[in-house]
Parts: sequence; structure tokens; C-alpha cells
Amino acid sequence: MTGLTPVILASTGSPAATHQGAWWMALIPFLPLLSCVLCGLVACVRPIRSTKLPAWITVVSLGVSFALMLATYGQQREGWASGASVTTAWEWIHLSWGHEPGQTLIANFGFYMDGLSGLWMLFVTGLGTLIALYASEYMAHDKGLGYCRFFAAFSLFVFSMACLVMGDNLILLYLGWEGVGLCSYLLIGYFYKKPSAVAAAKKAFIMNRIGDLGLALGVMLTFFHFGTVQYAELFPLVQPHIDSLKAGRVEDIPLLVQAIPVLLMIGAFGKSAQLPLYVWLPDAMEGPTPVSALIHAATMVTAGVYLIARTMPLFLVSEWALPVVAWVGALTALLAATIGMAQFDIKRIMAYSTVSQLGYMFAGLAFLSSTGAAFHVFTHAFFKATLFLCCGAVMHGFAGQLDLRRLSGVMFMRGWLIVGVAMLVGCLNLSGFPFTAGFFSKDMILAEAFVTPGYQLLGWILILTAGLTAYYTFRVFFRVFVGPRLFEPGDEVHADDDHGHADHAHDGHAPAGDGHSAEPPTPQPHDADHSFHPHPPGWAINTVLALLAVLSLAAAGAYFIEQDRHGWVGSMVHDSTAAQVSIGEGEHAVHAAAFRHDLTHEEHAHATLLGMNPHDVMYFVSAIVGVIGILIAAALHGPKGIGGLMIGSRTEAARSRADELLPRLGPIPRWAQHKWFVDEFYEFLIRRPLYVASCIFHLIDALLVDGLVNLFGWLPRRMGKSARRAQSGVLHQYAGQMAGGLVIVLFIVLLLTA
Amino acid sequence: MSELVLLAQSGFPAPMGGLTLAHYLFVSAAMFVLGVIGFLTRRNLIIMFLCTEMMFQAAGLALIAFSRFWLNQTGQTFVIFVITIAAAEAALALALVVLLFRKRESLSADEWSEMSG
Amino acid sequence: MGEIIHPFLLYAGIAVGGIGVAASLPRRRVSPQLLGGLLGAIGLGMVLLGFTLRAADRTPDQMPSIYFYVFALIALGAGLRVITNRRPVYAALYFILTILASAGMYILLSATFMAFALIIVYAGAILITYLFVIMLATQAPSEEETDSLTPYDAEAREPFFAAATGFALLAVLSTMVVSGVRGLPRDGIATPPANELASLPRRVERALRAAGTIEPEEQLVIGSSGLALVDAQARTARVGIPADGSFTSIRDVGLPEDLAVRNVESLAFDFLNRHPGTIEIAGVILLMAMLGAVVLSRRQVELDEELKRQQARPLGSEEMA
Amino acid sequence: MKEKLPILLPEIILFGFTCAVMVLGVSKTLRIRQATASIAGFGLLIAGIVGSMTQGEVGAPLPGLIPFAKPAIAAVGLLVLLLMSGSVDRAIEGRIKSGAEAFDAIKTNRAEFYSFFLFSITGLMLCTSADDLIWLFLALELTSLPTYVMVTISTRGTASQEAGVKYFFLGALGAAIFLYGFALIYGSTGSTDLVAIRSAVDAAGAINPMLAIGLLLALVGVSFKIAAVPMHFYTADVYQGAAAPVSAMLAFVPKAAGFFAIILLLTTVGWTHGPGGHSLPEAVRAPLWVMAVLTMTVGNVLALLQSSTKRVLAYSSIAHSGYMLVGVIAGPGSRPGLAHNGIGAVLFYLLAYGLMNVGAFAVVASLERRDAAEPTEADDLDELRGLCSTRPLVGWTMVLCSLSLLGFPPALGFFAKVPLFTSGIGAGELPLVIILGLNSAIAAFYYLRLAALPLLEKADGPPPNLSPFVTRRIAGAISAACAVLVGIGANTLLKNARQAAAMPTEAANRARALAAGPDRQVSDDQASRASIQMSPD
Repeated sequence: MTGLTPVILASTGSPAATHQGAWWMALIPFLPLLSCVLCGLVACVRPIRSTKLPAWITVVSLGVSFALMLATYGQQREGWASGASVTTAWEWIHLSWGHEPGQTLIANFGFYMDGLSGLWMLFVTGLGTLIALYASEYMAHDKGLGYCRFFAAFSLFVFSMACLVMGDNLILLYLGWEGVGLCSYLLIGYFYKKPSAVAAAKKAFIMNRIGDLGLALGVMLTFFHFGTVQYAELFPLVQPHIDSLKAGRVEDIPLLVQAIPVLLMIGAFGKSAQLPLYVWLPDAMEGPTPVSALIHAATMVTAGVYLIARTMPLFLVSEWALPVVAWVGALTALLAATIGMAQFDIKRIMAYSTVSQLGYMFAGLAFLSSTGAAFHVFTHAFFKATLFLCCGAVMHGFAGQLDLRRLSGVMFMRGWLIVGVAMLVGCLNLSGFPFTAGFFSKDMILAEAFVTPGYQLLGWILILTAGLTAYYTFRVFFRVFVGPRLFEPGDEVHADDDHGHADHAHDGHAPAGDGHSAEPPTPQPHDADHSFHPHPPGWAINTVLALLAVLSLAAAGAYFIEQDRHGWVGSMVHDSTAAQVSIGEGEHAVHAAAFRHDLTHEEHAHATLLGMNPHDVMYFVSAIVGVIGILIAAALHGPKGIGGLMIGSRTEAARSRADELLPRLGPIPRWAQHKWFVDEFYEFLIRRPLYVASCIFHLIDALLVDGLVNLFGWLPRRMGKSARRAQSGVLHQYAGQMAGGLVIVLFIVLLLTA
Repeated sequence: MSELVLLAQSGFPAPMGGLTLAHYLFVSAAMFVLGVIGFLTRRNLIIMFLCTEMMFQAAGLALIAFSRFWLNQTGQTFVIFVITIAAAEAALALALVVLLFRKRESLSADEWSEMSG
Repeated sequence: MGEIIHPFLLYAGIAVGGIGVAASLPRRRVSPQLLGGLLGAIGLGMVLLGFTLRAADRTPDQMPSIYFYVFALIALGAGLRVITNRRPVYAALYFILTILASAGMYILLSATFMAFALIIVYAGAILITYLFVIMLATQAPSEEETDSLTPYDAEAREPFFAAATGFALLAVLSTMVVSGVRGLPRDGIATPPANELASLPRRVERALRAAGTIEPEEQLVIGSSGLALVDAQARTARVGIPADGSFTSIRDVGLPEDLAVRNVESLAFDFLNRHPGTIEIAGVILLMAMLGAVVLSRRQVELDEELKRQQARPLGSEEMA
Repeated sequence: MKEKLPILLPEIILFGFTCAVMVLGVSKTLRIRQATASIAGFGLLIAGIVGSMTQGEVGAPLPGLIPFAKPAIAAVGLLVLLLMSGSVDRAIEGRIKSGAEAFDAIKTNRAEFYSFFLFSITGLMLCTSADDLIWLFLALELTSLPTYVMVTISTRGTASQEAGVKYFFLGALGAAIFLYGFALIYGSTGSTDLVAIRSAVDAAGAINPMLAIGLLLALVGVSFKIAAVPMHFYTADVYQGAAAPVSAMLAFVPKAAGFFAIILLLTTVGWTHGPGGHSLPEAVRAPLWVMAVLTMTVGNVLALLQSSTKRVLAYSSIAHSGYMLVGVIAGPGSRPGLAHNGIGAVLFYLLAYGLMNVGAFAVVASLERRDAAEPTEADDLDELRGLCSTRPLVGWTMVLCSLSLLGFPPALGFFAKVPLFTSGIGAGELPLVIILGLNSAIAAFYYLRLAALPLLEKADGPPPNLSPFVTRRIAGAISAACAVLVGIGANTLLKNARQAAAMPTEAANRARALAAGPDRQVSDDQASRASIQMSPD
């Protein structure tokens, strides 16, 4: 089956032939698929169903995938400079209805590997392996059918993600896109007996459908206009349009072509939870935490970023596509950060921070800094996974408790040190503490905002957001992980070490976690008369956390490697179809900016931040803003004094100094806590009118359409009833009808030949 | 005319005119139709099958006539195979008929019309 | 079509024949079988007469011999009796008559081998099997004639519909066939007959010797392909005197006038040369049919449950032992 | 003949295995009797592999048919065999041994069953090798005669016998009809060799009325095998009366043989007539058109009213034949390109239909009711209710297979149906394609019902028992997996099918005409020169 077909690629900048990839590159996506099938089979075999076998199958297959990815990287890294390597597993769709260009639709199971997909696949498979390992312990309470289901969907997700990232055409990308959406749906709704999980799954699915519709239309339009969906053929065809935009001849670009990026953008917004389609992501935290870490923080939600980076040339044909992306990204970042500040459920806070960070990435893309965006995706994947997994460990240990008012001093409890340290590392990264990976990647985007003309305001918004991020991140850290050792278990109280009870709503958050209760609950000291004991994470979780923490710090190193090409990520992105605009920093940015705005070098030279070169000054500005945020958090939520850091003089988990401050701010904190009533707004603006419209349509439907459909259903039945008379079951009658039919057929021939 | 001599000398009869062919074909067609009518009207399973044999026979007659018309032996060869198949079918059909007769003590085809619709 | 038969004559004949057949099919009350048979014969006669008239018009030498009419009448008359006779045994016997008449027509069509093969295989073997089965599956007739008739044999099913369908079919078939015959090449010779004498060296040699055209020591020259060097077109054969593996004094001699390939020979050539694979398939089918007949008839051994159980025990103990 | 031997190797191998199965089946040793199914499967496997390695036959009416068709036949055949096997039930044999149960031919010794099956498959493969009317006639008979017996003995109930008698007698009627047609085809051209007939037709220029009527008689007669109007009446009764595995076989083996025969017969006139020069002669096209429309419609509307799963599947099988006739009418197409070759589409559809359909019948075969003294097939549609939860494997098989049969993207059925549509459009048969679309919509009514009953409805009453033969469920699962997964590789298969449907070039035809000369001696260099040439993609 594995026919390997070399494909000629003319890359965007200079035409270069793609290399034929090694055949085993095709195994990278298919190993997870195999694992999915195996997990399904395990579920069918009763004796081994309730073991950890599915987890090990998944871990091993993902691990091998990762190893293969590393091998691919090692083997082909050099080659990506001159073009992507393509492995066609087999022909999938090959329809032709003529010889003209555009009359053949080719979409193969072809895998396209260049810097961009290489980067993505490295962390998708790598993180996937680690998180699967984590989940093997985390989900252990659910061993049995649910366990198999979980890992099957998990593997299927990695397969879909690999198709999305590695596909050499937009159709395969779309397949993967739908696939990850499906897996996300399945996994959010994993606890399908819990209404809120089902509702969240539905919400995610529907929100994603809106985006998917945009993407589907975009792909169709692309094929309609360019006659191909294969990257290798598509991008050279886009080039003339880019050139005419450069030359200022906007009117030469057909409107349809300009619509493509808008449609693709809608798809990206849906999948990556940007305004206005972001509301599903926080709710998606109903899923098991490993899922939140992998899908809803590290990988799937970055698919939108990948899409825009991959199809960057298509975005360059429209004057206003990228500005829209920039504004949407920046506003999403700000909005999500403000909401995050007021939440009490730590997993939700992380979810909002994910939305916020994704906003950064989009803004980065729009500043023509694919490198910055990709770098941020890369670092974010590690530290956000770390953060989520820490939350998961807490949740696992405290019976589903996620309310930051009910937990305190977790880091100092027995066996929780690794979790605490990992959390600290994650928080530092997220808040952009100097010399962490998050610091460098965020800087890259921020600096570009000031370099690119017209985005100064956005730059300031993003800097403000960075401060807010630091604040809410450390709010969590200070309240949950340091301070007095107090806790109140979640509502999933179970016998101490007995996790055997299957498929109940285990992973939910406390009802108060929504923060709707006006009066904060009072946590009980852990030595209270209560049978509950928090159980610290086991070796799998600890190993993974430690590894991830180290990795998320080490990700900073990528900034320093290959510095001449803007870091390792920069060089990776440079060797891809996003290359044209991957010129993240330095004088390349001049071209990037000039590219769209017809600026001269001189004009560009005036782009400054506080009168200095933005690239230099940004390090200091963002570091200062970040540290200020942390300090405010420390002041409002931290333990009193330096000595308090160890044991903590804050005697209450539920209250902090911030509470005294809040009433002075009026209703704003309450509004933020209620997520600025966006859900309610949607309810009012979309669902109500839709409901009314649907009632009207229902009437029309019942009267008119149903009538037609009923007619269509009635007619065949009527015909069937008359035809049935011929089926009397009598041999002679059958023979007679056959002979009669023969005579009629022969009569037709007679008439036609006479 | 030399062709005719040649044919005669190589063991073949003289060519047959289209009119003579039509005679035979009509008889063949009539025999076929008699078979069809018999199949449709007779209720006895054995007679019904006999009628299909008659239809086979009609085809055989047509084949022989064509063979004579085209002066090649293919038609006759075909008839050998037709007889073979007829024999094979007859063997199976008769075995089936006996089986059915044992079941219902009747050779009527109408006995076997329970499934319908 | 007009060249071969007047359409009116054709359709009128078919219609009359149809009415005749419909009339003669068995019915519960008196069915006018004799009248029907007569009508059928008249219809058939009209059509054949129509053909013959045209033939006499145009090419008198192409008229079929009188035997054709006799055999056709017997074949179709017996065929009519097959479908109208109330007694299955008679029907089968009439079918034998049809076969015999067909064999007669085969002889008229110079298919001598097939004629006798038909009689031997069909009339001799297959039909006898039919008779056996009919006798096996019919109750012994009692004294009164009517009682021996089972109701399903006594009455035809929807004779008019069947006759109408059948004769409509005949009308269409004969129209198309008749107009098709007109379009065939005049003499009907598609390919010149193959040079089959080349494969029959012994016979050619014997004929040559009998005619005295070759010397006693001369033999037919055999080519490298294993075939005798006989030229069917020129009707010559190459002969020579064999001398250690090759031939000397080679010359061509004319073949005797009466040397010809016989029907059975040329049929055999066609049969074995051109259809060897088909013969094998036929063999496979016969094997399958045999197995099928065995399986079907084995099934009929229907024992009642108790008997089965009794049988089962010794069977089981045998296997154990 | 000698040059034909390599082409016939799969059939020869299969026949050898048939004999082996036949002989071993009467062995006294239980283990050997039980092994016959595996031996039969092994034979099919080898025949398929050998078939896939066979080169196409030079100068055959469809030179590339064999390398595609024979492996495909073997693949579907294996699946059907898997569905049939397991009839040699160990438990019953053991009980008979201990005397607890009476010896019962139908339950113990089924080797003859497998040998009939192999005979039939052999006949089917011979159909693909056919280049001569006589050959085709015998191959068709070899395909169908064993099925008559199989239907009759498939169960012990009288329903099977009723099905057998209907099938056999009407089949004999059909055989007589197409035999008469063959005779007229021979009569109008003077040859039984398909390629020679083609040359004669080309030489004559116009279609002789006798040829037209002969061809139509042959087509109508053969349409008994594919269960097309007007020869479809037997279908539902026979499928219902026969055991489900046998019905599954009936839905593929005779149908495939019929389509091969129809395609081969139509190559004699070729798709080179009509105003555009790319369709069948009108005298053939119009009746086929009517037949196709009626077949689809009758099959679908009758399936709507059924309450027996097997009857639904039987009528849907009629409808599928109608769909495939569209591809037959469209022909090999005027323009290159995958989408235009109707014959390729039909070949691919046959394979796809064979693969998907086994699953649907496997569901019926795997369910039984043990209320009565003897287990009966749970054939009622209501038995499917809630199967996905009570009998998940069987239930999901039904869901997936029926969705695929409906042509739901991205299942195999979808990929199979699309080329039929495109080829129809390409051939300018727009009304036919529209009717095809409407019929697919009607089909949705009952296929969705078949899918919804197990998935969405709740079982009322106890679920049906599973039949003791695991192989049936495995066959169903494989079929369902094929229905879902083969769609991914559909393009490669479709390409192969298209190659199989490539018409011979003029050069190949000439070589064939030479080879078909009086003494049939074709020199080696002639044969090698006329290698199979196919039109480029």
C-alpha cells in the first residue's frame, strides 16, 4: 500500500523540489491509529480489559512515534532548508473530470514535513507520550471500559493531530481538524453521566462547528479558485497575488481570493478559542485533566496558529486579514486575562490563561512574526502542560477540589514538593519571569508589535495583559501552594485509597468553584475530624511533572541556539512555507513591515519604543511588568513576611487581602467573575433569536417541507405497495411476469430496430 | 462456384440459403415458445422442467441450423455442451423434485408458495 | 422482412397458432384439444407456407426438402402434446418424439453426429431418467382413468395469459429473426473451412493409394509442425520417398475427388482444437451435478427423531471404538 | 489452449482444492472433516494470490480484467467462506459421538457445502476468463448450478426447499433464455468467439436485428443472475428461505458472474455507437436503460415495506444491481480519467458491494432464537433493536455496513457510488443519474432504519442469542472494518478496476483475430508483440 511518490514542490519564495521523505515517516501518524485500534480491541477482550494495558499501548506507540519524529528530524533537518520532504502513504482522493487545471482534485495521504510541521510534531508526540504516561496513573481509578475508551480517543487524537499537522494538502488537514474536534468532544464528554460535562462537550462541538464551517468553505474556495489543495502546488499559485499586493494593485486580486483568509481565520478562531468563539474552552475543562493539558492547552488549540502559519501566503493577499487577526488576538488576550483574574477554580484560571496566551500567538502571527508565534506555541505547550498537570495532581489528590479558597500550602504537605516546584516553574514561565522560556517567547511577540507600524496600541495592550497574567498566575500559586497547610476535600469523597469505583463523575470541580456563592466557604484544617487524607501523586505523575518542569525551563535554550537565525524555532520556521514571513526580528522585520505598508527603511527606523529600539528595550519592559504583577500578587495573596513563606502567617485559605480591596472597585470584579456575562450575552443575542426563528421555521417546516418530505416518503411506499402485488410467492406467477417482462424488453428492441 | 466445389470437396455441404435458415429458425422459435408456454401453464414440476429442456432443445436446433448456414462446426460443438448442461441440470432438478415430492407428496409447484411479499 | 415472408401471413399464422395452443391447454372442463391442435397446425402451416412461397418465388433450389416439413410437424406437434397432455408420462414420451424429430432435422442440416448423439444422450438417457422419476413420484393409477390424474396435472394455469405472452414472444422473435436473416451474408460463409486434411495424413495417404496416384514406396510428407503438407485450396498433397529421416523425390499430387473430411471429423477438430478448456469445464459441471444429486437425494432420508436417536447411539459407540 | 493455461491457473488450483475438500469431507476422522473449511479457505487464498500475479490475457475482450477480478473474487469469497464456516460445529459432533444427539447431515458434515461453494467460485473466475460464448455459457452454469443445491440444503426448514425450487426452476428458465440469445448471437455473426463477434459486428457496420434480439435475450437471461428487472422476482423469497450465509453468497457470486457476463457480452457491440460515438447501440441502450431504472426503483420501493431483514437486503440487492447497470450503460467512457469509466466503476462497486454486504448478512447469521426446539435465525427487523448495547459487535457491524451500503461518506459505499454517478454524467446519461440519486434517497429510508434500530432504539424483550459460530461475527466485523477502512485506499482499487476495464486496443484485436485464425497457431513473436496495451490515464 505504501507507494512512495515524489512530489515536486515549488516553495513560496524560490521554487525548490521537495525531497522524498523516508517511508517510515508515515508511521508517525499511523502508530497512534494502531494504538487506537488496539485499545478498542482490548476493550473487547474481557480478561485484559481492566488492566493498564491500553495505557501502555498508547505510551509505547506514542513514544515510538516520538522517536521516529526525532529520527526524522535528525535525518531531514538539513534538507528542510531547501524544501519540505513529502511521503505519500497512498493515494486517497484522486478525482478528475477533465484535463484542464482545476479539474482534478488530488488529496493523498501524503505527509509533508518541513520546519513548521516538524516543530509541531515534535511537541505533539513528545508531550503526548508524557501526558499519556501521566494519564496512565491519573485515570487508573477508571480502569475497564472507560480506561480503554479514554486511551483509544487519546490515540485517535494524536493521529488526527498528526494528520492535521503533517498532511500535505488542505483536505487531509481538514480531516485532521475534524478528527481532533471529534476527539476533543469525546474526551470533554468523557464523564458522560455528568450533565455539565455533556453540556460542555456539546458547547465545544457546536462552537467548533462554526469555525469548521469557515475552514471548510475556505478550503472549498481555495480549490475553487486555485484548483488545488496541495501545499506544494498551491503556494506558487498564490505568489502572483502577493506580488500584485506588493505592487499596490489591490484591485487585481479577486474578491474571492481575499475571502479565503477570512474564512480560514474563522476556522482558526474556532479551534483556537479566540473572540468571539472562545467560550467553549473554559467549559472544556470538564474533561479529564490530562486531556485539558494535551488537547486544550498544548496541542489542539494551537491548530489555529498552525493553520495561519501554514497558509500564511494566503493571508498576505488581503490587506486587512492580518490586522483583524491582530486585534482579535490582542483583545482576546486582554479579555481572557481579566476574566482569569476573578476566577476561583484553578483549572478555569489556567483555561483563561490559555485563551489569553493564544491571543498572544495570534497577535504574533499578525505582526508577521511567525517565529514569535511558533516559539510561544512551543514554550507554552510545555509550561501550560506543566501547569495543567499540576492542577490535575491537586485535583487527583484532593478529591476533585479546585477552588483556590479551599486549598492552601499544598507545596508543604508530604509528597507534594515536586508538584509545588513544577507549579512554580510553570507560573514563572507563564508570567514571563526573566530568563524563563515564556519570557523570551513573549518578548519576541511584544517587540514585533512595536516594530510593526500601526500596532503600537496593541503592543501596550499586550504589555498590560502580560502584567495581569503575572498577577493571576501567582495569585493561584500563592493561595494554593504556599501559606498555611489547609484544605477541604472536593465533593468526590471516596474511601481513602480506594479508587476502584468506575465511571462516576470524578473529575468535576466543586460547585462553589464557579465562584457564584457570595460568601466564601470556610475550609477545614486538615487535622479536623475527617476521614479524608489527601494522597500525593505517584511515580508516574511525579516523573512526568519533573520532566516537564525541566523541559519547560530548557525550552528557553531554544532561544539561544542558532541565534543568527532567531533561535532554533526561528530556523525551523524559516525552513517552511511560513518562511516568507518568519523574519521575526532585526532588519528582516523591515522587509516584513515594508512588505505590507510600503514603508521605506528610514520610516521604519523610526519605529521605537520609548525612544529606543524595541527589540532591546522590550526585555526590560516586559521583565519589569511581569515582576510588578508578581509583586502585586504577593502583596494581595501572599503570606505575610518572608518568614511566612515557609509556614505562612495567613491563617485562612479562603480570604486574602485582596478581598478588602475588592468592594472599592465596584461591580467590576463581580462582572469579571461572571466572565463579563459573555455567555449570557450570547444567550440573549444568539440563542433567543435563534429560538424564535426556529419556532417560525418549525411552522414552515411542518407545513411545507414536511409535506414535501412526506410526499417523498409516501410515493415510494405507494409504489412499493403496488409492486408488492407482483411478489405473490407463486412460482408460476413469477415465471409469467418474467416472460412478460422479456416480451416487453424485446418489444422495445423491435420498435427501435424497425 | 469454385468455392462451392471447394466446400464440397472438403467435406462440407453446399451453402444454405437464408430462406431455408428462416424455416428452421421459425421451427426453433416455435419450439422455444411452446416451452415457455408449458413452463407457465403446467403445474407439475417435472413437466415444467421438461419444458425448459424443450427450450434448450430449441436453442440446439437453432445452433445446428446456424452451424449449417455458416458452414462451421462451432454451432454443433455448442450443442454438445448444451446437451451436457441439460443433462447436469436434469440430474439436479430430478433429485430436487424427488426431495420435494417426499416432503409434500405432491409434484405441484403451487405447494411451494409460502413466502411472499 | 417482405423478402422472406409477408408480414400479414406471419402474424396471422402466429395468431392462429396462439389461439390453437391456448385452446388445447388442459382445462378442468372439456378442453378442445383436437381443435386447438388443428388450429396450431394451421398457424404453423401458414407461416411455413409463407416462407416456402417466397422461397419458391426466388430461389427454388433453396427450398427445404419435404422431410423438413414432416419433421417440423412432428416436432412441434409432439411439443404441443408435451405441454397439453394431462399425463406426465405421456408428456415425457412425446418429448422423446420431439427429440427424435429434432434429430431428423439435424440430419437434414448435415449434422449427422449430433443427430445420433442427441438420440442416444437425450432420448436414451436423460428422458429415461425423467420417466423413472415421473413413475417414482406418481401414485399408481387406479382403474378409472380420471382418478389417476392429479388435479394439478388436469388443469393448466392461466392458459390465455401464457399463450398470449408466448405468442407475442414468438411474434417478436420471428420478426427480428426473419429480418435478421435477410441481413446475413448471402452464402453465409464467414471463414473458409480450415485445412483439416492436413491433420489426417493417414487418411489422405490411404485415399491416394486407393486412387493409385502415388507409388507404393512414396509417403505423405510431414511438415515440421507435424501436419501433412496438404493444400486444401489447390487440392494437392506433397509426397516423397522417405530416406533416413527426410524425403527424397518430393512431388505434388492431386487429391482424389471423393476425399473429404467427414462431419464427425471436422466436428472433432472443432471440438477438441478450439474448445479443449470448455470440455474440462463441462467435466467439472458434470462432477458437480453428480455430487449435487447425491447430496440432494441423501437429504431425503428423513427419519423420525426417535429412529435418529437410535441410530446415533451405535454410530457414536462405533466411533468410540 | 496451452497459452491459456497460465490464465486459468487460479481456477485449476481452486478445482484441485474443491476435489480435496470433496474427498476429505467424507473422511471418518472428525478432525479432517473439520479441516475442510480451512482447506477451502487456503485454496481460495492461493487462487487469489496466483490470480493477482496473472498477466492479463492478450487479445481477450477485456484484457486487464483477470488480474483485478480474480483476487477480488477470492477476497470476497474468503469473507463469505468465513461466514459459512463453523457449520462443522464441534459441540454437535461431540454430542453425536456421545449419543446425546442424532446424527444430522446438515450440522455435521458440510464439506460438500464448501465444495459447492468452491465450484461456484471456480465458475465465477471462469466467467472472467471467458472469451467465447460457449465458455461463458458453461461458466455461468457452473456458477449457478451449485448455488441451487446450496440454497436447497442450507437449512432444514421447508422454506429453504421452497427457495430452492423457485430459484432452480426460474434459474433454468433464465438459462434457457440466455442460451437462446447466445444461439442467435452466434447465428448473426457466425462465431462464438467474443472478439471475432466484435470484428464481425464492426465489419457489418449496422447492428443486425437478430444480433440485437439475441443480445437482449442473453442480457435478460443473464439479468436473472444479477436479480434485475424483469428477472428479479425470485430474489426476496430465495434470500429469505436460504440460510443467511448462503444469501450473502447469492448476493455476490451469481451477481458478479452476471455482471462479468453482461460486460463481456456488451463488448461484442461495444460502446462506440450513438450520436457521440460513445454509447451502446440504441437498440441495446434503451432496454438496458429501462431495466436499470425499474431495477433500482422496484428494489428500493419494495425494500421499504419489508419486516424481514433478509428481505430488505434482498430487495436492496436488486437496487444495487440497478445502480451498477448505470455504469454498464455509461461504458468505458469517452474521455480518460478515473471518473468516466463506468465499467471500472461497476467492477469496483461489485467488490465494494461484496465486502459490505457480507457484514449485513453476517448480522442475521449471527443472531438466533432458541425458543423453538431448533434455533431459528432472528430475521425480523425488530430483532435488531438496541443491538449496539446488547450485542455490540453485531450491532455495530449492522450500523457500519448499512451506512456504507447507503453510500454514506466516508465509508466504502460512498467511494463506490461516486464513480457510478460521474461515469453516468460523463456519458451524458443525466436523467439516469438523477433517477439514481433519487433512488439513493429512497434507499436512505430503509438503510437508515437498519442503522438506527440497533443504535438508537431500545430493545424490547430479551436480546436474540448469538449463534454458536464465532466465525460469523468475525466475518461481520471484517466486513464492517472493510466498509469503513477500505474507503481510504479506494483510489488505488478504483484505479485497478479502471485498468481492468480498459478496452483492448486495435492492435491487440488484430493480434487476436490472427490468433483466432483457422488453425489457431499464434507464433510466439506475435503474442509477445501484442502485449496488453491500455489507454493511458
